[in-house]
Amino acid sequence: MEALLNTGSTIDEGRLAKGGNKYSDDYTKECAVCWMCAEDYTALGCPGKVSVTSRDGKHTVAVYPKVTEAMRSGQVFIPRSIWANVVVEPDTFSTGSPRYKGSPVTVEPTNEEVLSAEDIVLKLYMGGE
Amino acid sequence: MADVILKPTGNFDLTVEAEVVTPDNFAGKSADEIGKLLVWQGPAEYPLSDYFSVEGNGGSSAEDTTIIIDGDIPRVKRIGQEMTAGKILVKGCAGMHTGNTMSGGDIIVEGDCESWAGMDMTGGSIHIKGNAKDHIGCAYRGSWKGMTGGRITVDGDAVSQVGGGLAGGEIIIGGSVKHFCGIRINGGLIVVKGNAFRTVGAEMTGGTIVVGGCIERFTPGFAMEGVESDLKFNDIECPGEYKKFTGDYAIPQKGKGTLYVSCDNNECL
Amino acid sequence: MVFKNIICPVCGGSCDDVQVDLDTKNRTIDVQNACKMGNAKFQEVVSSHRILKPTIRENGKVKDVSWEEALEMSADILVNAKRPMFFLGSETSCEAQEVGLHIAEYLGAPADSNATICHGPTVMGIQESGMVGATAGQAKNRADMIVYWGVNALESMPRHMSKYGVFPRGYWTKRGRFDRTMVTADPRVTPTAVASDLHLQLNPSTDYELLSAMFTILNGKEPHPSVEEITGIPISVMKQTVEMMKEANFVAIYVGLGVSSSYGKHRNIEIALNFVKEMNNYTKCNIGALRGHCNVAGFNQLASYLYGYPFGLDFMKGYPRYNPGETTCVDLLREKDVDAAFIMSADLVNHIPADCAKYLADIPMICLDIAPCPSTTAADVVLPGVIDAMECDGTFYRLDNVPVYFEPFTDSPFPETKSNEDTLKQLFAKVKAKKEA
Amino acid sequence: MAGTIAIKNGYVYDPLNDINGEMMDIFIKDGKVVTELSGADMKDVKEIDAKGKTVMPGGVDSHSHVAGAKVNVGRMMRPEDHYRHYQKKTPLAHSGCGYSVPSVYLGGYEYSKMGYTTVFEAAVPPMEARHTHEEMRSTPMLDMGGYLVLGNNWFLMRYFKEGDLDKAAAYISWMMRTHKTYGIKCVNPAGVENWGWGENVGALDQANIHFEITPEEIIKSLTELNEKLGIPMPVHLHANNLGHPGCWEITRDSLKIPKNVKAKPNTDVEWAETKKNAKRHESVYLTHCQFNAFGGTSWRDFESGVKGITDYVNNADHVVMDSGCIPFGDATVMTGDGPAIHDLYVLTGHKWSNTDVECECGSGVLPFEYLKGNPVHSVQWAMGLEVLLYVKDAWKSIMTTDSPNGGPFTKYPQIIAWLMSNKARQDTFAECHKWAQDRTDLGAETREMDLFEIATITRANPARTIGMSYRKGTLGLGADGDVAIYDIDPKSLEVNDYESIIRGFENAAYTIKAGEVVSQMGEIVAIPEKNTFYSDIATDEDAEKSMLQDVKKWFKYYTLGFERYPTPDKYLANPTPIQVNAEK
Repeated sequence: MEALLNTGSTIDEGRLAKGGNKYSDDYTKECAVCWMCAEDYTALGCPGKVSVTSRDGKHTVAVYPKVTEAMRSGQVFIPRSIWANVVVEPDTFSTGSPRYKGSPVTVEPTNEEVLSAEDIVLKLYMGGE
Repeated sequence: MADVILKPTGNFDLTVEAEVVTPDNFAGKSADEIGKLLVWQGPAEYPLSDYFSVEGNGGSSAEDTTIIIDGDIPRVKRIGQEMTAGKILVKGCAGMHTGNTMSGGDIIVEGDCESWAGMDMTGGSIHIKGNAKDHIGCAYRGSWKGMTGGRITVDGDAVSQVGGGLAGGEIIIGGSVKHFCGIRINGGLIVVKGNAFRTVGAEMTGGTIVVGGCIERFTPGFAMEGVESDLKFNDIECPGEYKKFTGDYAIPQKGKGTLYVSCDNNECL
Repeated sequence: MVFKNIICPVCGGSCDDVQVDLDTKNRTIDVQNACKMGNAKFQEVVSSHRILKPTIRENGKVKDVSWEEALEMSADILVNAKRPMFFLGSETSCEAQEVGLHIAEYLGAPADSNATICHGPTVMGIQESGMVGATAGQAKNRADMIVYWGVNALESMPRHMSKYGVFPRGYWTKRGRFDRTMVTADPRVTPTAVASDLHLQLNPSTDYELLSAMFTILNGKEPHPSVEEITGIPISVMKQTVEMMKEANFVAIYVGLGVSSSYGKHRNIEIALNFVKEMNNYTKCNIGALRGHCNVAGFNQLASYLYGYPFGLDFMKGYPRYNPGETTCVDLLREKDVDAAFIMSADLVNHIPADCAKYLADIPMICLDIAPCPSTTAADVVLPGVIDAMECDGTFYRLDNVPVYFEPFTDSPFPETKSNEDTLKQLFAKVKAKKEA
Repeated sequence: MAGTIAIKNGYVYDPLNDINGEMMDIFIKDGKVVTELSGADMKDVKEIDAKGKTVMPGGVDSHSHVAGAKVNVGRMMRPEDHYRHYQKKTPLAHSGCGYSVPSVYLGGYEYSKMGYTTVFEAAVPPMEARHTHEEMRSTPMLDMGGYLVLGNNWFLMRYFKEGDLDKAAAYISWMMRTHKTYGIKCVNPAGVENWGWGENVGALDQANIHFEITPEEIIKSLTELNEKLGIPMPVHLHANNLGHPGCWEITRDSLKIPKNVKAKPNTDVEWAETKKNAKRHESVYLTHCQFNAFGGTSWRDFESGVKGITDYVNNADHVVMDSGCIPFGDATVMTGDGPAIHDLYVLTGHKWSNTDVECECGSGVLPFEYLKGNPVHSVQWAMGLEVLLYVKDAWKSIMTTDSPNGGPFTKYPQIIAWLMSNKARQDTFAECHKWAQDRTDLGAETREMDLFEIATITRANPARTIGMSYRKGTLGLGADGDVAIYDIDPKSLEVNDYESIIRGFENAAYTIKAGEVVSQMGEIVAIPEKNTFYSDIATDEDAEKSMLQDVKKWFKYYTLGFERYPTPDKYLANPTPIQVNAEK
């Protein structure tokens, strides 16, 4: 499924990040989550986990889906966090600011493990160090 | 006519700023002297010869000097900045700020070109045969008046902010553009032969924009005036039928610009 | 012991009414008046995960080192790099950021801060339009219409609505919420949108078109009908919104990252600012940005008065230059145009796209922070941070650019340093000594 | 020896000591002017040969906008002002950029290069005082201070309305101490509060919304309280209706309001020796007269209204004013007068920033370019010079550009050239729109100021006006060892060659601060210590106590807590309180 990715704060994302708990399970549960509407979720086959992939196919991240009325079809939301930023487009259109709102992504069901924030750094960014 | 041939040989792991590479600076210098001119990489200056082999001497004047860059230099910035005459031929891709504030002479880039080519330029020409990125022929940050003369031609696509604040001269894009093409222009001409994504002519107070392809999202503050066909702006011809709009009425400034969009490709407008 | 009027160092709201009861014996802290985020941050003073020792990474292994060793290695990284990048984060004081800017200037390096990945485009919009704004109290005392555009205030700045925006009882708004109309523009049905009188649920990344159409209406013209399909908002609703604004006595508009971070970026802000300027011909109308990071406004102020530009500075040629997209951290990392990095009080690895984060992890990186996070994990040197507004004094700039002087209620846990400013001064001395040796 | 220096054989201009170009030596020891140096001192003293050069006290700017929130708004919103105008770092000096709104380091260096050593920031919004002080602290080379904006302050308006002047006095002195400021600034009295609702006031007797107080009442009360408190400087008044054709009348009428207020500055300081009375006798200091002196009734019949004001000032003893000259070119207008800048936005459609400050004041900022070909601008250029040339007694006027409103302070040398050389003026007339000739009388004015008068309007009088002549603006015994030495030989000076005047004043041969050479021919050679002056007014404890009760009660209308309101000492570079004695 192709979608536009929106990212932003949620109060618990803020609470956990500001409290220095980015490596806690709570943080993963709050942020490694892709919000979508019921219609889109059903179309995906109601998966237990989804992979979100940048449109160029370069980066992908596994997260838990969350069904909510806050979203419209074709739009997904991941709380501002490392999971979201794995797939945010790095081009800034010469503004310095990447596309935190409206990055084109592909969402698919997945069996991949949802990584913790620490594992994303270690496995995706530091080459498994 | 004297040709100076620069062949990239150096380490471009960090970008290099080479505003010194202009016919004006090369004129009257031997290949050796040219090699000793300084360019920036990080906070230090190094001789040009650390990055390029130099072949051939400069001409007696800028006008008589042609610089040929034999290779891709996407990480070399400011080639041709402030040049007044002569010619630069890049036989590959060029970096940011190519031909920035130039007032005369010609630059040809055979490959792609990074952002900000022709910023604030007042004369001369830049011809990019590949694609270009953002801010082509645009005003510097915060300024409402950018390019005032000369011509920029891009055979391929350009991305965003083409010709921002254009006050004179022409920009011709052979391919397509994305956002804010002709933002706040107050003079001059922009022709886009391909498509535009959105916000064409936003905040314009003068000048002319022609879009030959389809505009996906039309700028709201424009009003239809009629249909004209086979447009001609001196040597620039735009055949076919065009819907003529004026705007941007979204802003209170009195002046309004003219936006032509192809009838064939924009039936719904 | 109880301390009053403590400043909260979490978001740009800079709440100055926090009450703290610190029990140093049992290492507990009780916090009154702060929001969920603020409360969590105050717990850091006594938390078990606090970074208390400097570490370095050697052959892939992380080990504890002395402050002296950590500072030495940091200085080595900075001096040996050809083009180190400074990211002077917003979760610390202007005083610390100032020293960071001085080091960057000294080394001819680029220096950036959170604005670049936050309200940088807002500042760029101001550079195109100017901004008609006010300190927060103007809206509190006068505003009868509040617009949250592209911002979920309830979750990003939880006390904004109660302290500054919607609920406070001001001089001419004695009944608080009842004296105000509240409008939200957001593609998502956020809690803020739910709390509003009117929700403009526009399509994502169509802020420019919607504002431009409303501006056209304000100027007495009919917007092009295609704008309804583009934005998903009927022209009649746009007209109604413009009318509501004109009829209000005092309109306060708050913009968030929904405007500055979506497609269009600074141009979205630019049209919003222009709209507000013109709205002042009809009624009083102000606009302001909800600045999420603690002292992100402070870096903009500081860098502007010291060096002329609000963020994304590059001292490469010995004087400040500024060009977002070229001198800003995301672009420098994406283009691999730096070869080392100093990250202070900001979890940059967490906040930037993968390509940039990956490169940042590749190059030598120094990270000054208080708690483990992706940036400290990827760092080669970790310097423990002192918590501003709790353990040392200094200055933050609030969301409305009012400077606030904060004082500590306890001391730095480190005998080696009093504050991040102090740490940076020590580092600068080492850098100078090495460079001039 | 630091701070000890001998300046030999220069032509000295020290107006407060009636020294008019006499060739003499100036000695400075430990940072202060002395009559002579002992033989021991002379052994390792730095000696400067000033033969054939002009020697003046260090320049004093009593009205400039160089630090604070609105200046920084100007910097932040104008990258286009900066990118071509920059200075590289040196082993000693920081880098910087900005033409009309330079960054603080650059601003300090540029002032110093022109021979200035003291600059006062003319508008400090109380709630933003910490910011202003931060910037002043970072501004090198200059001793500084700031004027507190009080003309639309809620607390004062309420006290004035209630007629409680004692509490008002207590409030002012508390505020000066709380925010470490020096004097009172009054901007568009009663009008800026109305701007909180998008309105203004248009007449001296027009009461504003809600507070129901008139500009006249505010001017009267503030000027009276200023003297009651013994504040070193007169109230710095930015009159109503600024920038509107015909505003000269309301300006003149505003000046009449405090005509019977007797100046009573009362400070505990040691005064440098001067022949002239170095104390002020004025009760009002009109700021940027040019912008307040517009004639005509519309832009169509716009003309100079300067004569109307200078005629009044020439016959009054209680007024001193600064000019607000227009040197043409790029400027950034910035003022506490929010509605005035809104009017400029309506006129120009340009970038416009506004910041209203809760319960206190406001400000507006807008980029501006003065063009010789523009009829109104050309008249304004002539008006700024009229202000200085029509006031007969140079002790009533001060040269400013209201930097950066009329143009940046770096254009001062150009203004001096116009004042000293009729040819310079005539040559500019030839390039100007004809309105400059037709709508002003400057063309017929033949007065050419001499170096003594220039020294008066650029150091002696600004220092005297603001009560700083006890140590600044003079080379009398005991004064600060601040000296500017210009490469101008008064004996061979030919004013028709006005370019030489510009060159001479642009880069002082030497700028000496507290006896140390700090810049030399445009080079910064030392970064001296600096002082920040503020008025520490002794007040009645009881009055202060009951006033503070009110203030705390009303403080709920702020968004900042009372405890967090003050400006601590740490924001000041060498905080230097001046003990001020209020009338008991």
